[in-house]
Amino acid sequence: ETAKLTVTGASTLAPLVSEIAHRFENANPGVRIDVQTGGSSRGVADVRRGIADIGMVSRVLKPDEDDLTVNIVARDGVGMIVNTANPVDPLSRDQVIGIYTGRITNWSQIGGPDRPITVVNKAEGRSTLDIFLEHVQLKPTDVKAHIVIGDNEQGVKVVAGNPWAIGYVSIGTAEYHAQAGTPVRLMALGPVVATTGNVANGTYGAARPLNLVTAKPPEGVAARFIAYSQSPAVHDLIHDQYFVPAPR
Amino acid sequence: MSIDALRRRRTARVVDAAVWGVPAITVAALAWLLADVVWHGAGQIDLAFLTTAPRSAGRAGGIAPMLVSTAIVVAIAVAVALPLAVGTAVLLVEVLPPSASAGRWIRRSLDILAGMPSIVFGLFGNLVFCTMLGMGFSLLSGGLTLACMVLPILMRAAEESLRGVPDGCRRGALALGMPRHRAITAVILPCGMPGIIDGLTLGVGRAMAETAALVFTSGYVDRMPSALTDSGRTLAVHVFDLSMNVTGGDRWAYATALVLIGLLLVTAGLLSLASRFLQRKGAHKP
Amino acid sequence: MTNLHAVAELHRPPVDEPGPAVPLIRARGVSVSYGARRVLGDVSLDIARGSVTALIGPSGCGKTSFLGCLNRMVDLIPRCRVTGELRLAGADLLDPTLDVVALRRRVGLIFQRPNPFPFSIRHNLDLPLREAGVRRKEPRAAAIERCLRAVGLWDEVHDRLDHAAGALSGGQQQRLCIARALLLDPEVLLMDEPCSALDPISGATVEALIGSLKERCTIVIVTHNLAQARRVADRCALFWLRDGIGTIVEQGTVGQIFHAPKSEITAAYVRGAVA
Amino acid sequence: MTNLHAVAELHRPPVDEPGPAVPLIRARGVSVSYGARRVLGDVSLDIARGSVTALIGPSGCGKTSFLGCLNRMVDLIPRCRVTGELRLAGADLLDPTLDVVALRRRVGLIFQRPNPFPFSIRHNLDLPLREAGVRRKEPRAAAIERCLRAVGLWDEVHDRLDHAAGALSGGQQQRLCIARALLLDPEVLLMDEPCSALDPISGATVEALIGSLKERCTIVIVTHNLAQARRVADRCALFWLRDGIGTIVEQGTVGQIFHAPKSEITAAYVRGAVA
Amino acid sequence: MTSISSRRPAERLFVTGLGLCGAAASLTIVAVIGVTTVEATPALSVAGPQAFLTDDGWFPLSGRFGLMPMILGTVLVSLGGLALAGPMGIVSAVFCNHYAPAAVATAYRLLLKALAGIPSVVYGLWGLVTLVPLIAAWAPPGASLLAGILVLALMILPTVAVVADSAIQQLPPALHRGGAALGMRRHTIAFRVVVPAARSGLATALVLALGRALGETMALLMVTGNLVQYPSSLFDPVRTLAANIALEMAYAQDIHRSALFVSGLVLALLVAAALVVAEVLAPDGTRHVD
Ligand SMILES: Nc1ncnc2c1ncn2[C@@H]1O[C@H](COP(=O)(O)OP(=O)(O)OP(=O)(O)O)[C@@H](O)[C@H]1O
Ligand SMILES: Nc1ncnc2c1ncn2[C@@H]1O[C@H](COP(=O)(O)OP(=O)(O)OP(=O)(O)O)[C@@H](O)[C@H]1O
Ligand SMILES: [Mg+2]
Ligand SMILES: [Mg+2]
Repeated sequence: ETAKLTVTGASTLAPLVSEIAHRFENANPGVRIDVQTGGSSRGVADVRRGIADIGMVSRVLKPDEDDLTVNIVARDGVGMIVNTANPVDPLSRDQVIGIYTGRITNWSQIGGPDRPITVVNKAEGRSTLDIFLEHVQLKPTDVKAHIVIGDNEQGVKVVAGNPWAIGYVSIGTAEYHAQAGTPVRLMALGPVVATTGNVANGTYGAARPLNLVTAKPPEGVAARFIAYSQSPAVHDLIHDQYFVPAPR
Repeated sequence: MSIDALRRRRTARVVDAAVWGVPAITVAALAWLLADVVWHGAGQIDLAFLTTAPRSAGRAGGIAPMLVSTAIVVAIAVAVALPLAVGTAVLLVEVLPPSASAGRWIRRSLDILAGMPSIVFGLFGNLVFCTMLGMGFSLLSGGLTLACMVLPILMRAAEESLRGVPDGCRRGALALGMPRHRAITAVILPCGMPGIIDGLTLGVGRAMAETAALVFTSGYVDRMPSALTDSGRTLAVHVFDLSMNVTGGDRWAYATALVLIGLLLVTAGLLSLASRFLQRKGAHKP
Repeated sequence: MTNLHAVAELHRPPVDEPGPAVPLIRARGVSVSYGARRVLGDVSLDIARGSVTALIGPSGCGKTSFLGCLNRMVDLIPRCRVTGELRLAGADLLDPTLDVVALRRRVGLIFQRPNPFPFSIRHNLDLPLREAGVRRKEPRAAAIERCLRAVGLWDEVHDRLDHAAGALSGGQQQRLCIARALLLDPEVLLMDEPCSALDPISGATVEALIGSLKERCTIVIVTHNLAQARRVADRCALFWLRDGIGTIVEQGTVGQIFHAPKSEITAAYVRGAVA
Repeated sequence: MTNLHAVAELHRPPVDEPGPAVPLIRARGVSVSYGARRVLGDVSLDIARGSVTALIGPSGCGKTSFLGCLNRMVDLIPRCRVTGELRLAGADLLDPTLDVVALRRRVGLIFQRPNPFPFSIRHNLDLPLREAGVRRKEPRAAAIERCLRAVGLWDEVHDRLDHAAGALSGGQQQRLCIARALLLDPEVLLMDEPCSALDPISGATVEALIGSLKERCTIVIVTHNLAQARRVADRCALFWLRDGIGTIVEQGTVGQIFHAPKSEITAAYVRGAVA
Repeated sequence: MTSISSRRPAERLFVTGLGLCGAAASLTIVAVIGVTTVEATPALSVAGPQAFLTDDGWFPLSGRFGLMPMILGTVLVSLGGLALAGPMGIVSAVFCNHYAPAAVATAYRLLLKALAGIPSVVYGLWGLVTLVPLIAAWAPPGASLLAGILVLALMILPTVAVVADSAIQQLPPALHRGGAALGMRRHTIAFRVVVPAARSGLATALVLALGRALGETMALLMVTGNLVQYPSSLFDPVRTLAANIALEMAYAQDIHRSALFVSGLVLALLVAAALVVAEVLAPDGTRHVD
């Protein structure tokens, strides 16, 4: 059997899906899976236009996207991070709201040293931003940020380089960096401790799904590939990317 | 010694210091940047790194497919853009009269092209080459998109270089009854070759460093390409992916960047050798 | 070897083949302007086939500009405009549709400032030959040696033909450019102060060369050396600035100009200079 | 105005101030090589203060190279090596630590090929003046007019001082370069065929200029025009190629060289050329 | 005047070929702008072109499309970068040609060329990890106009230096010799003779560098802070138009996506405006006389 699948979409998902694809290709000689990136919106658009067989979408699908078939592959929690030099811990939800709306501008206002807070926010449209805003119940226009970033890695580096910055990134990424010695510390967004474990068992709410979407219910190789992606056979790959396998 | 002379001597000192200072600052900044890259990246590099395919999203294995894809994409870009650029430069300098508005418009249009962000080229290339012309995500689409991107650099460098060819050469060739095209190909272009090669070096550098334009065109697939119609990930895209999307990929990103910089140095060195060889073959200055 | 097909092309509007009485070059009321500045006005001159004509006159009076019209080098100077009537063997030289390449093969020009290409000596000479279609190496080498000998440069450079032409001395460069122009055996040779950078020995070589070329080549030479003009030329034309515009004040045989000048200016010029 | 501080700097290793009997320039066994090629060998020559010395000789025998040693222009040619002893007013001209800028202000050079800067005529002349520290505008304008008049160019260009120097005719460019070299009032002026692109009238102007400069300036002139050498020079040196290497075969007063040459080469050269 | 057409077939073919090259080259921009315009049309027609200039704030999902702060940010970062890199690049070129010993010049040239080909993400990482914290320690948040200018200057310096260097190398040596023979000091020759004589080449270098600066994306995205606001000091974050596109394109849909293409279009207009200014300030240089 020879077949070629094109998968496009979110760059967050691309490394994972690419690795899954390699493994799938090895198990199914003759099948070739090309993984391309370009963003979640591209995944949606390409699947709709039939350019791609499968789209990668790293967010909840919007109401107007219910024409697509969604298959969740993994989940990615969002947690607050601060520099390890920052003694303030924990932060209440109100304090986070205060910081992000510009009510609290100095760490001394919440028991830290007298240093101005550098607020790191994500760019308009990013799904982590949506999750964060939803969690703290803010509108995008309410946020008064100092730095706007794109990817998680950028967030980690900003906070690592600025002891008085605060931001929010993927929990898996933050956990990795905390272990690897990067001076960042995870803080919960809400009452549950921010760990990948809590994301996995569903107790940590602030998480986004990482989806594979198709225009029609998948069939043939595409269906097999999606099923494979959701199977325990790829859980090690999901862990490798510091995501959490989706509960089935 | 008069006050005036003293003052003039001081000016000379200040200027000399500035002239040595600028390269010193540049070298220092680059050394700083390079040290960073070497510090983080050198440990990962060995022969296997250069000759095997990546594993674990690039955090193990090597970069062999990326090396090949980069070479192919850059080669396509140069093969397409260089003749176009030199042809256009010749048109502007040797054929169109200096006052011609066509020439001005061509130059302006390329200058604007030079200022478009690479992501726009990426989206453009994706639409035109991948979709409309049906090439899909492929090295070919990537190369063609890059060709559009480096065209302005190559053209401007070539144009400038041709303008610098002394009129004596031009007149000498024409006075010998050389038809214009022969005067251009046999005399004027060889005279302007060093500048064209400098532009080429810049263009190749720009092409090798490009990320955004290629993500949307030559793509992300990290397999060894077997045809021009295959999608392939270039080194710069790999660096970008490792540093931005792959948690824990930093060291490999730096290692890949280091290889890329090494490759650039080799390319620049080879091109300047080629330039010198051409100059020696002909050459000197009038 | 006259470049036959070039002549054929040049003759597009067929005209009566000039007999010996008809001058090869015929200028009537030629004027040259650079932009709004007119530098040459109303020049009329006849040049017979096989003759040597010397153009003399003070600096800046338009001699070089006039030569530039004869092989249309003026085309290369932006904003340069030429008016009047100028014919070569009956063909209109100012015709905008003229095949200037064919014209320039027939009418060679040696520039006032030597302008070797920034290549090796050999390549400087090889180029025009290859251009003229000499494909094989030996005839090219032979032609190169012949022309270098003709200008007295062979002995000086034969052992470094592959060195850069720009490293030659001023006079050597000048002679190299003369040799280069000779390679193509032009029908008319325009020489703009060819001996200005040359010592008397090399100068004499070039003068001898001019003498030997006379049979097959019509020569127009600009020179500031009046003695040289007397030695090599048959006819002579004196350019002079009148109200800032160059023109010919007197022309005639060398004898006339130097011994029986009609105009006072000429008399003064040749006297002052010869003395 | 002699550039006093320049002299002071040049004299770093203090030497006895040359009296009138000591030559201003003293060359002993000077040789010049370009790479492995030796082009000038064993040249010895004395040049007295206030004299005009003509260097004559065939093309390519090293005259320009010798001039290049006198103001260290040879420094700018890669792979050029000079050996021997060369002194200016006692100071060692081949000393690698010599202040060449001060030297070149004292020793001006006019090139064989006119090389105006690609700027306006005025700017060409303004630059060296400003560099020499003339800050105010009026003295600069005055100096420019004086020097342009001295080379007979003022009338031709005074109404277009702001036009490009490159658009001047060959002779005009040459005279512009002479004017430019005069601006700084050099102590020694090296002229490499200054009249080669000039018509007799302009040539005469330059010769007159040389005469008038004599009082305050020592002049070394390379010329192919032997008549000119006789007219302007006090002493004369004949360069000649021996086994491919240039050297001086004879030197002496103009009278000696032209009327009582000792060497046969000289006799032949001045005879052949004068004839 | 130069006759463009010729009667010789070979030459005519050659000129036709050149014409095709020129046409293809200028078609590229038409195509790029065309695609951008088509993609930008929905946003332009929904919001109206003036909305992009007058709206306050950039919240495309809430229908606010103000690009003005980003236009200003782009201009400030680019001009700042050019103001640093322009003179430094020209001085570098002078250094290679008139000051450095040959070996040093060769090494330095090679270095510059390598610098020109380092991916922007590497510059960005370097700026983010080393430069921004330095600035942050002094004037938080660190990611700022200043960081953008410094990183950009380093990135475009090679473009200026390499193009300027080849322009200066091409000048006839007679120029340098002429200056030297007049007893000019090295720096006078370099800066009063050589640099002015090479002005047309230097202008090209600056134009190319400006283009690179205006279009630079990834490096700036990482160091400028990307805040949509009018900066009040060098230490304030700004967002550039190019960064805006890269930052939001991945998740943008419909009008948002289309509005990002308007950013691209505005950038093209900005380049055009810069060119007009450049042409007014520095008219075309002429050919060198030899
Ligand atoms: N390209 C040009 N643009 C404007 N003016 C020019 C140009 N070339 C020459 N001229 C002017 O035209 C006049 C005639 O110049 P031309 O070179 O013909 O003189 P010439 O007789 O050859 O002088 P010379 O003996 O000094 O070479 C001069 O005044 C010169 O300044
Ligand atoms: N830069 C150089 N590199 C190598 N050889 C050179 C260089 N300059 C001059 N030469 C050679 O050195 C010799 C002497 O040259 P030079 O220019 O001194 O002669 P010259 O006496 O001035 O001749 P002319 O009267 O023709 O100007 C010539 O054979 C020339 O080819
Ligand atoms: Mg002339
Ligand atoms: Mg000489």
